[in-house]
Amino acid sequence: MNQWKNFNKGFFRENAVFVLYLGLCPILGVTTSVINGVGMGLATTFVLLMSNIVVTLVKSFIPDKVRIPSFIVIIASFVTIVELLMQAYLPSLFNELGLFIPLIVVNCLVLGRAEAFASKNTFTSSVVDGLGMGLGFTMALFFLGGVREILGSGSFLGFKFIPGDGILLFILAPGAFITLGYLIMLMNKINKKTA
Amino acid sequence: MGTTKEIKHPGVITSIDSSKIKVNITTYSACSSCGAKGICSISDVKDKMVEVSNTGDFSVGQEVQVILHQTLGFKALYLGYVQPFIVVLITLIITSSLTRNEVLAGLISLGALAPYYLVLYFYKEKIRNKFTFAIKKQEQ
Amino acid sequence: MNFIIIIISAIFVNNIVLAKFLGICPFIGVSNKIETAIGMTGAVTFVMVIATIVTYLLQHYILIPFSISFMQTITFILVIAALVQMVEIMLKKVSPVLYQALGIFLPLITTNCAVLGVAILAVQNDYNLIESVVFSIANAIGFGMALLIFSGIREQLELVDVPEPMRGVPIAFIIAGLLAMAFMGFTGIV
Amino acid sequence: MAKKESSFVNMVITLFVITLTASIALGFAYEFTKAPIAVAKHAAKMKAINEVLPEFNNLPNEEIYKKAIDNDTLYFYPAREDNKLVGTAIETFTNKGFSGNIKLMVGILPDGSINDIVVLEHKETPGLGDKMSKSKSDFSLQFQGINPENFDLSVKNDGGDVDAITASTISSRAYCDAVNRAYNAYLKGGKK
Amino acid sequence: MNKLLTVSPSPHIYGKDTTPNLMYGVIIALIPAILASILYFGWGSVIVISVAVISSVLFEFLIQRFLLQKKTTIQDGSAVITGLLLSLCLPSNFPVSLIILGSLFAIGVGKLSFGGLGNNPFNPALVGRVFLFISFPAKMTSWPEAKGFQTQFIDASTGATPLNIIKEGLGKGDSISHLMDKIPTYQQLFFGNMGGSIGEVAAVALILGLAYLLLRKIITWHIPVSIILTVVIFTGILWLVNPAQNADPLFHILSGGILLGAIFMATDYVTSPMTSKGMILYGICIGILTVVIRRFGSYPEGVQFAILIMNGFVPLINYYIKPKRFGEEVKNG
Amino acid sequence: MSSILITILFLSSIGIVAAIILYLFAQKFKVLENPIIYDVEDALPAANCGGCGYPGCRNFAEACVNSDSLDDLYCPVGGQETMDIVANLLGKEAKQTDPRVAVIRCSGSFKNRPRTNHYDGASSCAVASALYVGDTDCPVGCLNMDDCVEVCEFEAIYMNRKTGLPVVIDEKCTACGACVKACPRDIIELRKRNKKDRQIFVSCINKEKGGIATKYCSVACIGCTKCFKVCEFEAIIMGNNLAFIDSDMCALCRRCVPECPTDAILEINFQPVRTKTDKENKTASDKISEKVKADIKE
Amino acid sequence: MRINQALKTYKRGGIHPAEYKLTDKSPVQILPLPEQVTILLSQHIGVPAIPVVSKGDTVKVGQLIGHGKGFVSANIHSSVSGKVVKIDSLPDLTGYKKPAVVIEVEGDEWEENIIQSTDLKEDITLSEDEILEKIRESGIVGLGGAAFPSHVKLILPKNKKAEALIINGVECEPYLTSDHRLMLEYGEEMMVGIRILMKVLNVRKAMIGIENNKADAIYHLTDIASKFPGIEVYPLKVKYPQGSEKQLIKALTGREVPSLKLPVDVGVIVHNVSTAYAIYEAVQKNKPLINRIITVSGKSLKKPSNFVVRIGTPIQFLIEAAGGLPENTGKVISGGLMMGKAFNSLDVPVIKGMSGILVLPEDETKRKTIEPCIRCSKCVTVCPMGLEPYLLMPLTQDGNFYRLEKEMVLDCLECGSCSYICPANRPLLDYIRLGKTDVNKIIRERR
Ligand SMILES: Cc1cc2nc3c(=O)[nH]c(=O)nc-3n(C[C@H](O)[C@H](O)[C@H](O)COP(=O)(O)O)c2cc1C
Ligand SMILES: Cc1cc2nc3c(=O)[nH]c(=O)nc-3n(C[C@H](O)[C@H](O)[C@H](O)COP(=O)(O)O)c2cc1C
Ligand SMILES: Cc1cc2nc3c(=O)[nH]c(=O)nc-3n(C[C@H](O)[C@H](O)[C@H](O)COP(=O)(O)O)c2cc1C
Ligand SMILES: Cc1cc2nc3c(=O)[nH]c(=O)nc-3n(C[C@H](O)[C@H](O)[C@H](O)CO)c2cc1C
Ligand code: SF4
Ligand code: SF4
Ligand code: SF4
Ligand code: SF4
Ligand code: FES
Repeated sequence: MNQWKNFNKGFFRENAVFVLYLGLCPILGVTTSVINGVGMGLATTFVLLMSNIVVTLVKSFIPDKVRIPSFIVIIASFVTIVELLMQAYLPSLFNELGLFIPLIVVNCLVLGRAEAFASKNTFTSSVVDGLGMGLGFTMALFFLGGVREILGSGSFLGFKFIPGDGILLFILAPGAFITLGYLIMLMNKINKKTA
Repeated sequence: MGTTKEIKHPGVITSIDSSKIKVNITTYSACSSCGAKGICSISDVKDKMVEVSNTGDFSVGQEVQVILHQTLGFKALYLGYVQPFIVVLITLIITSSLTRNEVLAGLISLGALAPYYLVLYFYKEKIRNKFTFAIKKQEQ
Repeated sequence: MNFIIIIISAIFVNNIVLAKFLGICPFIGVSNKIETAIGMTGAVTFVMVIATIVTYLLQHYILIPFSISFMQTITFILVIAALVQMVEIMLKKVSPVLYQALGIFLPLITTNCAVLGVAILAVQNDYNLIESVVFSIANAIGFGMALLIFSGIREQLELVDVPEPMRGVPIAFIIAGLLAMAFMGFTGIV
Repeated sequence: MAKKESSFVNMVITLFVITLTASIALGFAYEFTKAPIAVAKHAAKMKAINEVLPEFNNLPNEEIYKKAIDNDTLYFYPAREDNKLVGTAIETFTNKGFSGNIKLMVGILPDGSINDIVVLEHKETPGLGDKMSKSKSDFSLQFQGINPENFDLSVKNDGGDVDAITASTISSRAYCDAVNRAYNAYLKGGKK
Repeated sequence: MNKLLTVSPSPHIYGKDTTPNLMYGVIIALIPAILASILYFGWGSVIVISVAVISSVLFEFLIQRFLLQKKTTIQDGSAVITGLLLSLCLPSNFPVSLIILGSLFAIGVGKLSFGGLGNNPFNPALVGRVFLFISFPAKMTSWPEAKGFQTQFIDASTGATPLNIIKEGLGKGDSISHLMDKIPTYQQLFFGNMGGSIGEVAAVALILGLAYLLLRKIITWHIPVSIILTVVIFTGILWLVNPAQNADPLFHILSGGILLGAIFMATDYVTSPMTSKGMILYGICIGILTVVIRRFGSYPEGVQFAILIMNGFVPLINYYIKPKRFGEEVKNG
Repeated sequence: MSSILITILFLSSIGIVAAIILYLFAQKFKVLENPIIYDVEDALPAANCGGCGYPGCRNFAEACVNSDSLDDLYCPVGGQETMDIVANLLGKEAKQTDPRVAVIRCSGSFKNRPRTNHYDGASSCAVASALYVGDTDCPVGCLNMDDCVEVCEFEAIYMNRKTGLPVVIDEKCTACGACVKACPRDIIELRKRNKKDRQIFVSCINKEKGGIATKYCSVACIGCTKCFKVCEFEAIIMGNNLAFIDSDMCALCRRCVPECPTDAILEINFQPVRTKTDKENKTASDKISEKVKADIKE
Repeated sequence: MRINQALKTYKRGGIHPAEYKLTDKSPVQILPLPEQVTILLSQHIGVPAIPVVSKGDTVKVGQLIGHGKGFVSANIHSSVSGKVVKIDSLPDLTGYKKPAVVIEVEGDEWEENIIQSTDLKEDITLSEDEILEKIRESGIVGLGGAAFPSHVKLILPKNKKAEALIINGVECEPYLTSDHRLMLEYGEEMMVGIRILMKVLNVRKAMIGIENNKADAIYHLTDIASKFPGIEVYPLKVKYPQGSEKQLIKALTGREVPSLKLPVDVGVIVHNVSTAYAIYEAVQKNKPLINRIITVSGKSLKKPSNFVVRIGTPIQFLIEAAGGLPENTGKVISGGLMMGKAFNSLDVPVIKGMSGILVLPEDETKRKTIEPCIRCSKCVTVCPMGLEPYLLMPLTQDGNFYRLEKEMVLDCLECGSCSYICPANRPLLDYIRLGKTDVNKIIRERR
């Protein structure tokens, strides 16, 4: 298996957000700025990667019937670890992301990858897959956060380059939906062209 | 196909005996195009069997449409979710105002589900008679 | 009065979908039929209420007393998942026909992040048991209302000619955005 | 991939082992982060107390006391320099904000004058109401050093002495309300 | 016979109404309001209106032509209405760049994303207006006073709208009777001599427009009348119950955007229900929501939100409320 | 340390309880879905076009898995190749089905059929056909209002605006049959696909007697039986003043083509051999096939 | 001259197109015989008649040439005397070919039993059954447009009883005046026809509904009605499609015929004035339906007139009689502007159901470009049946037949009010008609 292809699949071709429409809640909820978006993306990537690793390691010991509960426990443990670490060392980011950190548990992306990929593939592929998917997710959050931050507060990564307040709507809830709508449209167009 | 008064579902006949036909409901065709298929449910046990009374001329493995009236769908929803919800809610309100003890109230109200389902169990036959599915051959 | 505030807040002001961004996947993905939207609301209400009661008890009588609230995430998700399954088993056992009818009627996406989210929010808001229950009902109604409006608009759009690249998910998000914008009018009502 | 047979025993055992491992891992993670979290939790508040009060060398959040005044409970953080009270930081709030509650930390000196105020929490509109934060405008500077005894803590529109934020009278009024609440509480026995 | 006959299914004649006709009818009905706004706000109003109209039409043209690559439909007049109505609910000192941004949002997001005229579920002008209102609240809430051409528009002193005065006053605990002294008289309210968006101030001009629309049968009475009646009844009840806290119905009708909204915006064909029963329900809900937002919400004005929210419900109204079918009424003769 | 102990105790007990519940649950219900359905589904083209007679690819996959033989099952979009893969997956035999392609059996282009009136109604073949004969006097010919074009999900038909006849792009056509259903005049036929997409057929379905038919269309089949007589493969069937060439029998010998006095027989994708007739139709039909080629290259 | 009393009408929907009653003052002229007539064997709703003559036969005026077999069918009679030259399939006004008998006209020889005198014969001597048989034999079909065999309507289902007869003199379509002239010129005969119908149906009451723009007819008929007990004339407000029987019943009796039900279900039977006249002639004079009054009109026509025309006369012949086809003709229509069918060729014969021929100039007939629906709800407001045309059209295009059926598409009268009013020029009715056909098809399949 060509690992690059594998990576690219998760990162771009089957991008969780733009193509599969998975894990939409955090995507909308935390992207008021690039930092928040990327923070969330990396947190998710970490959980995705770690759970993929653990799942491919233990997959052969787990009976079929308790597969999914076991995966949930594994994922939830990593989520809790991320939660605790963030609380301890990045408290302000943790406050911003709020509810959405525990919700990584129910992000279909994570469980979906564990179930559909890691439980069937080799260690390396699973790592690559987890990285690809996770970074693809992070990229989506980065773009959405970027657009919203630029339009909404006239700054990028906290650096303000347009004086004044920006277009408030874009950091509020409606802006999240609208921006994501247009981003998906763009992505559709790009995908169609390259396909 | 827009709105109809009937809900239709494709299914496959898995067994037939003198009076009953068992049909295995196939998952939504909308799901089949979804990228997350097969992983969207917490459990991987897909139990979607329907029993229909045997009205003749069907064979095992045949593709059929299982038909349910929309009103029955809502009725099922009512019995399966809305009514127990009301039972829980009422027990909760009563017990918590009587006992002023949250643990007790919470546990009792959840426990109220048990008698509810027991009652439902006694009405099993009645329900069975009410909820009738029909099957029809696949339109070609 | 407190209850009214909780209800209005959860349905209109802080609508779970339009303002809190929870349960977006079913919101965008579930069939765009009006009837299904109504059905979903009924099922979600039940599941949310049951989940809220259990998680409330867990949080206040186990996690907090033993000071292991950091276990919230993992226990909540496990308990909710198990609970939903148990109800289904029970239903199936009690009346197989009923269960079958439901299976045909609804795509049972009853465990989504909205359920977990509401359970956690109820805890975060320091509600007592009754308040938590009211909160979860109101959120379910808010979810249902958003879903209903949404399915209506999408059903209407099916009859017109939406530009090709916007069709499907992108236009759904635009609608959600404009709806969220309209709902901002309720700011400050509670 | 060969799937493992599901039998009662192995199901229970697997799940048990997994939860066991998970809980051990979590337990340790918790122990490990316990202290930093506790620090982080109070950091914001400590920072605010530091900002609104003059130098002190006690640990105000360990001497915290609360006072219920007119049904509202406010938290008081007394600050002492060598056991001498140099000021009290009061965590106060208002629900008259433009959208939702506003929480402030008000630092009051023993003579009853206001030392400084910082905003802890608010949901006001960015670009309007949020100008009450120190980082966004000079609105809060006008409170520094005044004594409410001879300064009417209400906006000029309402006949008071406070210059409201342009286009955000409501937020300004709410701000005053919160400060007033703190001050009243301070007078009515919060002063220790 | 050398020429070919034309064949088509029946009917073989058509009424005179065409889409552009109706749209231009609405524009004509808006003329009194436009004139009134120019009278009261002078150049500011002229600039706001022309910028909004031109940019709306231009965006419609550019997007249809270059992004959608479709036939352009600017000649049907709907983009002009969108621009006009957007401008009529802006303050006269609103920055030009933001007006252009608002038009872009109204036309681009509110209308053409859905495919243009007839497809949009939300009223584009209101989408634009609410977008601006939420994005630039400070600029959207500084109202130059109505001073006509005498004052320079750039430096017009800003004053609050009557609704603002009430909302604020109540917020700090004043009573209505006390506040009534601060707001314009009913006569001023009626003729529009007060602060506010350029198009909403002159009740009389809007009522003239309504008369024209009704006479030409461009709209029916159902929506405007049900909105206005609901507001009167609802505020009337509040007022009777507690006159110290609630302004009287006449004040509510004449101040703010209720008339503009009820006559021109709630009636937008595309985003309102199809049956008269539906229209009345829609109107009643708009009325109630408006008062709820005005009285209990943070914003002094609620019509724009009320209409947009109800726009969302319109497909449901159309789905559940059907015209009375012929034959439903079982015999009575 | 005690919190670690509690954690362990608590979580482990949840784990055990969950396992027990799941066990009971699993006991009650068995997996009914045959996982191979997924594999079959993956092999299908996912067009969900219904050409196979099932509502979607998924249902077709199930039908394949659940039926004893694949004889009655055929995915026109994926073609024989796909069926072979499916058969392979399931360990069943796939019936060898000839691939098919749609052809338009009408040559009544603008030049060949004089227009007798002008239609000004809704642009839909179905509407016009229900209303009247159409803008020529031919009661069975193409109405050129694109019903078939609109219904094709594969963009395999386009309307040649110069001739007023739809053209099938052979390479794109999957023989799903949607156009056949859509055409109110039953002009479109699914015929066996030949090498290089060659095709010989009578491009007319008019059953009027010759004299009447040629009055409104110069390329109508007049039922003269000349082609019938010359065919050595018994591929031509006569009936109701109309010749029909059975695509399963036709050997593509081209013998019948020059026989037809009205040029009603079309040959598609052959090298042009005949230039002797200068009738518009002949050249038109060649042009059509060349035009198709040009279009595909674009 | 208009009548100023409280006018009855129906409430829901309706439009008021310009009236253009150019010929309401032109007395009916008898058109000379053409050289050849083409009599279609299917001029009515139902099973086509079976020819009972063969090529070469000579026939007389009024001789049976097509036998209507089956419950819903009607006899066809020769309208001229002469020789049968052809029995073949010939295009009707849709252009599709239908069986027809072509007769070359020779003289004007009538069947002996037909009373040709124009004297009024008032007393009704035949019994109910005899009358019914007479009507059936004479091939009378509804002349109001639908051409439904009249005797079928008169045979009531066993458990139903008619309480009133309604006579439809509304003629709400623009241009048409044939009924109007008939009421003025043959009022008494028509009244006798109504009495005959009342006798067959065993009802005491007959109501003639006439729109207010035909005041002279209202006065005239009110005058003579006093001589005919039980018959009353009701002036109606001018509104299209008041002539549709459901709307007329509503206007006159306040009753609504339920969806998919017949007028008998509310105890009424509706007949057109011309039908009543044709029944008079059939019963009292033994004259089968061989001619009718047709309005030939149009603004550009030289001599718009009302003609009595033999069935089977070529349209071309009528147009010549009215001054010839004007240069700028775009459309020629059979029937009214709202419901009529356009001719694709003028080589088509007159049939029983044809009440008018309208010649329209090119510029008036062009349809305008279709624009997107602006959801103005005008079509909903205007639909007399309370349907939602704006919805029915895309549902048809989508092929969503279940929803179409639920939205009651089958109730559509095909009155065209919706297409008329639509500001976006949408061909609503074109598609709704298709939708009706499709829904009927699935309903039939369901059985
Ligand atoms: C979107 C929006 C947000 C607003 N946010 C605030 C706010 O955060 N704080 C506030 O006091 N007023 C807010 N307002 C209210 C207006 O600015 C209001 O006109 C103002 O409070 C009264 O004007 P004044 O302060 O100039 O007297 C907002 C208004 C809008 C439209
Ligand atoms: C299939 C069919 C059956 C009918 N059966 C009866 C009937 O049994 N009795 C009756 O009085 N009219 C019957 N009618 C006549 C209709 O009620 C109606 O009078 C006729 O179609 C002409 O009306 P219109 O021109 O308003 O459409 C029937 C019509 C149709 C099309
Ligand atoms: C839209 C519409 C308009 C009609 N207008 C007339 C009319 O103006 N005059 C008339 O006699 N019949 C009219 N009819 C036909 C009547 O409904 C009905 O068929 C006729 O009066 C029955 O009488 P008959 O069977 O004698 O023709 C109309 C039908 C429809 C559907
Ligand atoms: C009575 C009437 C009211 C209208 N009101 C509005 C309006 O409030 N906002 C707007 O953008 N367009 C309005 N239009 C124009 C047009 O309908 C609108 O641009 C469509 O919503 C675009 O699809 C109106 C048109 C009419 C006929
Ligand atoms: S041309 Fe016809 S048969 Fe071929 S793919 Fe298109 S619709 Fe299907
Ligand atoms: S082939 Fe049939 S469907 Fe296609 S354009 Fe011709 S008539 Fe219409
Ligand atoms: S044609 Fe049909 S849908 Fe249109 S107005 Fe008439 S009855 Fe209504
Ligand atoms: S009249 Fe035309 S534009 Fe108006 S709603 Fe009906 S179809 Fe749409
Ligand atoms: S429902 Fe929230 S992430 Fe999917």
